[in-house]
Amino acid sequence: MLDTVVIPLLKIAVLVNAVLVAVTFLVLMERKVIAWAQSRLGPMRVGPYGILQALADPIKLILKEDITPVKADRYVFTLAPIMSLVPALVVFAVVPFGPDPLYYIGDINVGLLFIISVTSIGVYGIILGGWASNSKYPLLASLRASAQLISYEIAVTMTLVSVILTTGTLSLVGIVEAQRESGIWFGFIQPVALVLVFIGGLAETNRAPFDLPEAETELTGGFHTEYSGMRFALFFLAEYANMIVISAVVVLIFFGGWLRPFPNIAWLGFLDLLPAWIWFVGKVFLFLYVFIWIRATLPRYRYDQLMSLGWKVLIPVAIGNLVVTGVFKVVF
Amino acid sequence: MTVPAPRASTSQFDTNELVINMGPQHPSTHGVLRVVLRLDGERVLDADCVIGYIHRGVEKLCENRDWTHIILLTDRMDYVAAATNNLGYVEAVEKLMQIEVPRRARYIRTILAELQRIASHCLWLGTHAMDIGALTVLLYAFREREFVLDLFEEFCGARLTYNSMRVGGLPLDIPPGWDRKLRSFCDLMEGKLDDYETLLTNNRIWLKRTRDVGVISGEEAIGLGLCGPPLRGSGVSRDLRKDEPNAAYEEFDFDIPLGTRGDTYDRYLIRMEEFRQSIRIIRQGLDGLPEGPVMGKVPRLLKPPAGETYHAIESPKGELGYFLVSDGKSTNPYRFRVRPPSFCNLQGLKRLVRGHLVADVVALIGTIDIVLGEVDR
Amino acid sequence: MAEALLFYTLAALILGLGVMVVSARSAVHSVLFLVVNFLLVAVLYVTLNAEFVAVIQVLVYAGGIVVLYLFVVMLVNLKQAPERFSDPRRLARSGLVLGGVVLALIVVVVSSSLRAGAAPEGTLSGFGTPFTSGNTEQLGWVLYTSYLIPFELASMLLLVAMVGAIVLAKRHLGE
Amino acid sequence: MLEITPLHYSLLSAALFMIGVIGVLVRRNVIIIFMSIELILNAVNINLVALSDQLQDLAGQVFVVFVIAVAAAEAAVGLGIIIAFYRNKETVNIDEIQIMRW
Amino acid sequence: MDLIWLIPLLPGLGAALNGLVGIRFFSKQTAGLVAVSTMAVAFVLSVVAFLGLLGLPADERYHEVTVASWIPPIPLETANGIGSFEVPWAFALDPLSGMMLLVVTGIGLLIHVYSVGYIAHEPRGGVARFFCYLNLFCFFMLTLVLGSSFLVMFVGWEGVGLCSYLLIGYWYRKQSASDAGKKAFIVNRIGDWGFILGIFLVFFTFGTLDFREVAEAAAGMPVEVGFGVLSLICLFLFIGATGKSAQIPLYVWLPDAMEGPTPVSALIHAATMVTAGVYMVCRNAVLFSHAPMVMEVVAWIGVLTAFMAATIGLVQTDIKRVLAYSTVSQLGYMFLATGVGAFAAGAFHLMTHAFFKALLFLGSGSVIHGMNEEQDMRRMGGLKAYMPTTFWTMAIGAVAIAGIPPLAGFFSKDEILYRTFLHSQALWGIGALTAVMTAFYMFRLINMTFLGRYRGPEWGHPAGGEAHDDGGHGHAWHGPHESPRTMTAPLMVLAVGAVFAGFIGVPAALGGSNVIEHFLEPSFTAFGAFHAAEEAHHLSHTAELGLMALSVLLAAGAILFAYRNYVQQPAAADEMARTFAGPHRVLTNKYYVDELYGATVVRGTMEGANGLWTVDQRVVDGAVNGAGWTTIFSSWVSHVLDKYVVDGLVNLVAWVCAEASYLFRRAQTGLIQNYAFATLLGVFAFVTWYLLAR
Repeated sequence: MLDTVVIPLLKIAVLVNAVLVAVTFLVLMERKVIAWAQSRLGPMRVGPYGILQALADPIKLILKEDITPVKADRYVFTLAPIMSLVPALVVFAVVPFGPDPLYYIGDINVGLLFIISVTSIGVYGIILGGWASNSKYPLLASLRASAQLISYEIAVTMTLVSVILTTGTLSLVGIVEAQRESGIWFGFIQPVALVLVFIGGLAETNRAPFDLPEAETELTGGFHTEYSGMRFALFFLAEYANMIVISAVVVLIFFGGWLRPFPNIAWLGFLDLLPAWIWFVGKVFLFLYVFIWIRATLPRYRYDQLMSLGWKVLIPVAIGNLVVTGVFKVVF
Repeated sequence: MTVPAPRASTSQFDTNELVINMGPQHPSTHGVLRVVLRLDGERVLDADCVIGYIHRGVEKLCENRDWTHIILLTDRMDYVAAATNNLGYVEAVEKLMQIEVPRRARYIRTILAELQRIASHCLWLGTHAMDIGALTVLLYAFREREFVLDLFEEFCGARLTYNSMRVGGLPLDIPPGWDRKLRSFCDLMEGKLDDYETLLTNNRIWLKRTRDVGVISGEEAIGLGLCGPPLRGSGVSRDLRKDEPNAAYEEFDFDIPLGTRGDTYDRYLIRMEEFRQSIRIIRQGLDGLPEGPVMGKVPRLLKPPAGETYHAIESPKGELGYFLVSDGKSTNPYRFRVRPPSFCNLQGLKRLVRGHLVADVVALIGTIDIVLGEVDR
Repeated sequence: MAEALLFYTLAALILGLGVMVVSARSAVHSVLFLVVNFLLVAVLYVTLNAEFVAVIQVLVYAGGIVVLYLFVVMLVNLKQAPERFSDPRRLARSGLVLGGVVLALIVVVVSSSLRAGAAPEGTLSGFGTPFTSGNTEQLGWVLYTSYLIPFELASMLLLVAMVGAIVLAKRHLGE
Repeated sequence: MLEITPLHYSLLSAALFMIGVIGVLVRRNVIIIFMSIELILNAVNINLVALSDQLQDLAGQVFVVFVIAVAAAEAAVGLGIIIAFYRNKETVNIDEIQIMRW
Repeated sequence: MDLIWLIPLLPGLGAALNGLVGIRFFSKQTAGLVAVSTMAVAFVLSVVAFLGLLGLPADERYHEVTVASWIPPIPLETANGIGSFEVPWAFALDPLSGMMLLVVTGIGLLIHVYSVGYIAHEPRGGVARFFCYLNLFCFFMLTLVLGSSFLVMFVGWEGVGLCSYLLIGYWYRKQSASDAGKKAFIVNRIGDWGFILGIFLVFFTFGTLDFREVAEAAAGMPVEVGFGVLSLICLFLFIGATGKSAQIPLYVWLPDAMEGPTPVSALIHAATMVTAGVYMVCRNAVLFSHAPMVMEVVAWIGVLTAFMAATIGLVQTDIKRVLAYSTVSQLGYMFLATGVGAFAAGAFHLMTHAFFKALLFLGSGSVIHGMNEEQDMRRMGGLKAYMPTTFWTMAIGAVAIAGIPPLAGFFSKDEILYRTFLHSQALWGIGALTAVMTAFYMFRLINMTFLGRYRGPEWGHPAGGEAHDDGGHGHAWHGPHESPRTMTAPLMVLAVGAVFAGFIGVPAALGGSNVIEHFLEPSFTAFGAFHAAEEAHHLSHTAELGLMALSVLLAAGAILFAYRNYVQQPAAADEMARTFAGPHRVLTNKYYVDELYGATVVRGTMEGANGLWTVDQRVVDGAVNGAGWTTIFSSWVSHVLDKYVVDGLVNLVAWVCAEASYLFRRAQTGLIQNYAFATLLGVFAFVTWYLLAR
């Protein structure tokens, strides 16, 4: 009973809270990083260097009035943010933070597929949110978002297939272990796949330069235009949680998960003094930094350009990568 | 959301056409412009601009002020380029009254106008880039604009609405040390321009978003009455600083950049080059700044002889013209009329956006560089 | 015990959601119930040691097909459901059907339990691919060996369906 | 009762199947009818998976994969037809889709 | 010799090149070069082939080359049961065709060269067009000559007719030219009608169309005393020949054909095409010699044509028309020769005539060219001073045609007259008279043109003839002048030919061996009887010499008479014309033959057509309309029946079905759900049955 119910429940509670806290600090990090990139200071008032802004933001959002437009479909309007956030959190069930079973909730043998499939559920939140608002801009944005998510999902899945081909397993623990055994992170074996997954990840999380669904200069905020208060916060949380998920996936698959750099070089063993989960979280935040960095730098794609990039560049390249990987697999 | 535009198809089931309302509360319409878009999916079939949300009746107000008080009303039209507004007005009055302006004053006016051009273009660059999604450029550009505002503040005490010129010259000479600061700003600005260009000019996404977007030929641009960078972007060499020199422009050496394709990217490149040309003019002005008074001989009470005049200058946004009628009796203008460049350029929007996507609309509003205060007056 | 609890809970939810799908007034709500229904069916698959199928169920059904439904519903976007006027004959017919359902179920239950002892032993198909939990690899083997040709045919079917859907839904140039 | 046998799954499957059939028979919105068809297919899938587990034979799961593929194809083409039809008639009421009778 | 198929092909290629590419792209020089070079190569090949032929023994001089199978065997009914109609595309070389080959390619080559100069004033595309036609003509003519069967020959025959039409109408903007072209084409059609009937009959009679096989078969048949099938064949063929070779009654097109460019007149209407009829008759010598009755007709037609044309020629003033009538007259001579059985003499005359008539035509072309398109002899005179080469060469030609020894015409003409004398004195008389007139009008031509006083227009200003101003080129005319070298060189070559060509046929009476006759003989044999019979009444050499001397004397007298009339006392001619006003008018109007044809044939056709039209309008249409009314009425009746009786029945059946099916139709609601419901019920029923029955 303890092992099958209590411990997992505890882990889930800890993990969900950790993710949510991470998200709030991620928001702070984004504000700070972009501010620095733009030669500003960012939040400075709440706490030293604005650190407590991470708490102030959620409190503000919780306290705000939660408006439901009159013409909205109120059930769906309420459900949409939940459907957006839940898959983002569910994914963490299979994300291993370290080699030990203590560090993950479950290691299922179709872990990678699980992540792909669950994140694909997240699109409902966006579509329904846009539709339920019964407003034109959110509707346009949600149509854009769903088309974008589905398109890029294909590219990402195609790319991940070539990774699966290399490892021979769908289990995320298995993938990291495979990297330890081969002594090299897959990011160096599959650089094309790394780039593709990262670009696809940017698109799937609606991050710049693919942030069309929430392009505030075009669509005044996208699908969550009509949302406010906590329901808006849930969308917000979902987006940032998704960023963490994508970063985690990239790290697990391409950057050795919890492994230290150069796991095959013995004299670097002192790096193992840091716990595995620190390595993992550190790498994840590194990628999150890259996300933010890109947002600070690049302009935004246009919808048609985004679609043609997805369908005409990423998917063909992913297929090509898959074929090349297959050929290598067979030949060597 | 009320939609006044006629619906081409009355059926609410029609999936082909969607009418959406961009603005007046929209982050990318640069104020309170309202654009009613008829969409086919994401493609714009037609666009109608609805203006007048900040109409204050400036022209009518001016007809009830005396000639000197009008200057501070002109500040409020293109409020991001108040100095050029002043310049155009005072020169128009000087033309009407045939007042000789001291050379030093003309030099300083030129410097101020070009400085104002830098400030205005900074604002344009930042907002245009942000409309297309490049956030950082906005803050960079505003950072540099801040320097300009500081300089203006030091010169005339105001940061936005300067009221910086007078009929017959300038109210004040430049403060001591101001020219040195201006010079260092010029050096600084040149470096920052390279920064902007690094971020944008060869950026693939920027190119994709601006190349071949909103293409307009020279003939069409003339036909629509476009002026300023949108006109020059289509390869029409029309710049009043060269064509009808005012202030001290005929004594300066500068180039007029011209576009070839007439698309958004060309207009971007032109404005970037205008930054550099402005810096060049400012430097020449500082180098050759003559000594002498900054205010000419002007009567206490301005009372131009009966008559009318039209005087236009090249403001940062294009041809800014003032049409003044004096009855010769009162101390107010009988008629005060402005030809605002933003208003004329905005007429091109309908033509530019047709056939493009919604996302291009904001890019195109950005590229024609409007200020609603000037459009509505 | 736990297994039975899980099963009955899932079964109740699945059936309940199925009824909601069929009876929901708004098409969008219907789609939503359908998604949840599919997710629960996926959970059911997991209890039946079919993780791969479960994931595919989520990925393809919930993540793909139903999104398509949602798209179409939003595109068609009817303010009122078409059933705004009632049809007594239809209700009568529905009653008849429901009666038939109950009858059929009773017949099935009775006949099955009567012959429960006579259930066939061993494998039915003769392919004889026993499996353990975590059988994705085995499934792959079966799919790419015994069922290679049907698999390829399915891929062709999907291709054809894709082309057909594009042709059907594409707005023709003249319009 | 507490032991879950394939019969339970079969009953669940049959019930879901019947719900789907009722949906097909009584709803007028073509899209909901299509969704009911998906329910029917799912009912079949439940049966297949349950028996696959019971008989320790992967063929059942293989067929589920095929069913899903066919369902995807059916949804794509069917919804394409609905869209095309809706463009012409501006309705998705199945009672009005009867121009070919007699 | 196996390459003889190349000989027609080469000009064909040239024609294709000039026609398809040249009209648009070739310069004048290129077009001329293409045409001349193909002809030159063809000529060289012909010479080679001819030499090869000479190398063979006399009785083996026959070589056939099958290029391709043309018409596959088709079973057709003939007099001897079902025959196989099979025609290969085959060329045959034998002495007769060999001689013709040389004539056609040789003279053709010269005329091509001449044309380069003559046509130089035409626009660029026109030059290529001209050479295209000219080459095409050579292609068809050579096909005609070399064809080993009637059908291949017929292809050439029709082809040259087409080219003749095209070339006569070369200046198609000129009404008279295009009319003349049409006239030639239509008149030729009449002859072709005869020819093709002859071909049908040949096939029907012999079951083959190959000349050699026909000849062998005919040789096996007895000479017809009366009018049999062979006679019919020959008559038909001869009708064809009269058309092509401008004999009574179908000669009228040839004088009009002079509207074409002069080289065309020289090549087609003097040297080659018009002799095709003669050639064809010679080809079928065996057939003809088995039909003496037709031979008689041929002889008389020939001699009458010769006489009539010569008389007309006496008074013509258009230089080319004189030559045209002279040609008709000479062709009459040739037919006279064939008619009396002297095929070799006919062919010989054909050859010599080709030389001197081509020479004369080209000379006249040169004159016309020099006189700025002036054709009326009355406006010439004294041109000897301006164009000496033309004068001398033409004088040689005139002497040759007049029959003054030792020039070519003397030998061939005297051979014909001698043979005619053997056959019939009456024919001889007319023939001799014609010869005298020939000498007179030829020298009338020479005298009026070259001698005496210049009567032409002043030069230095544009001058045009009354009928041919549009032929002028608008540039200032600087007086009569000699033609360019490309034109005079062929004249000289032909003059040499006109002088010496006769020597291959010097008769035995003059110590010669009549080479040509012996050479050609194999072409006319496959027979012996006729020849032997002809040998029987052979005159002595003395008599033969006497006849020769007589004709020479008469010719010389005529020449002198002409000289007196047109050079010494120009007024004498007019006086004569006044004295014999009636005949003169008749002759000037060419015996009113054109008018006669116009009044009879043409008008008759028109009237007939009108009559037929009236009949059509009144009778046929009336009948048709009547039928129409009848139909309408009957269909109305039928309609009533159909509507109320037949349809009633059908509708009754349908109604019964519809009523009967009302019940079942209710099931076909078009509502999918109803169908699904029915399906479901069916499934239930089936499952229940299955479970219970198990």
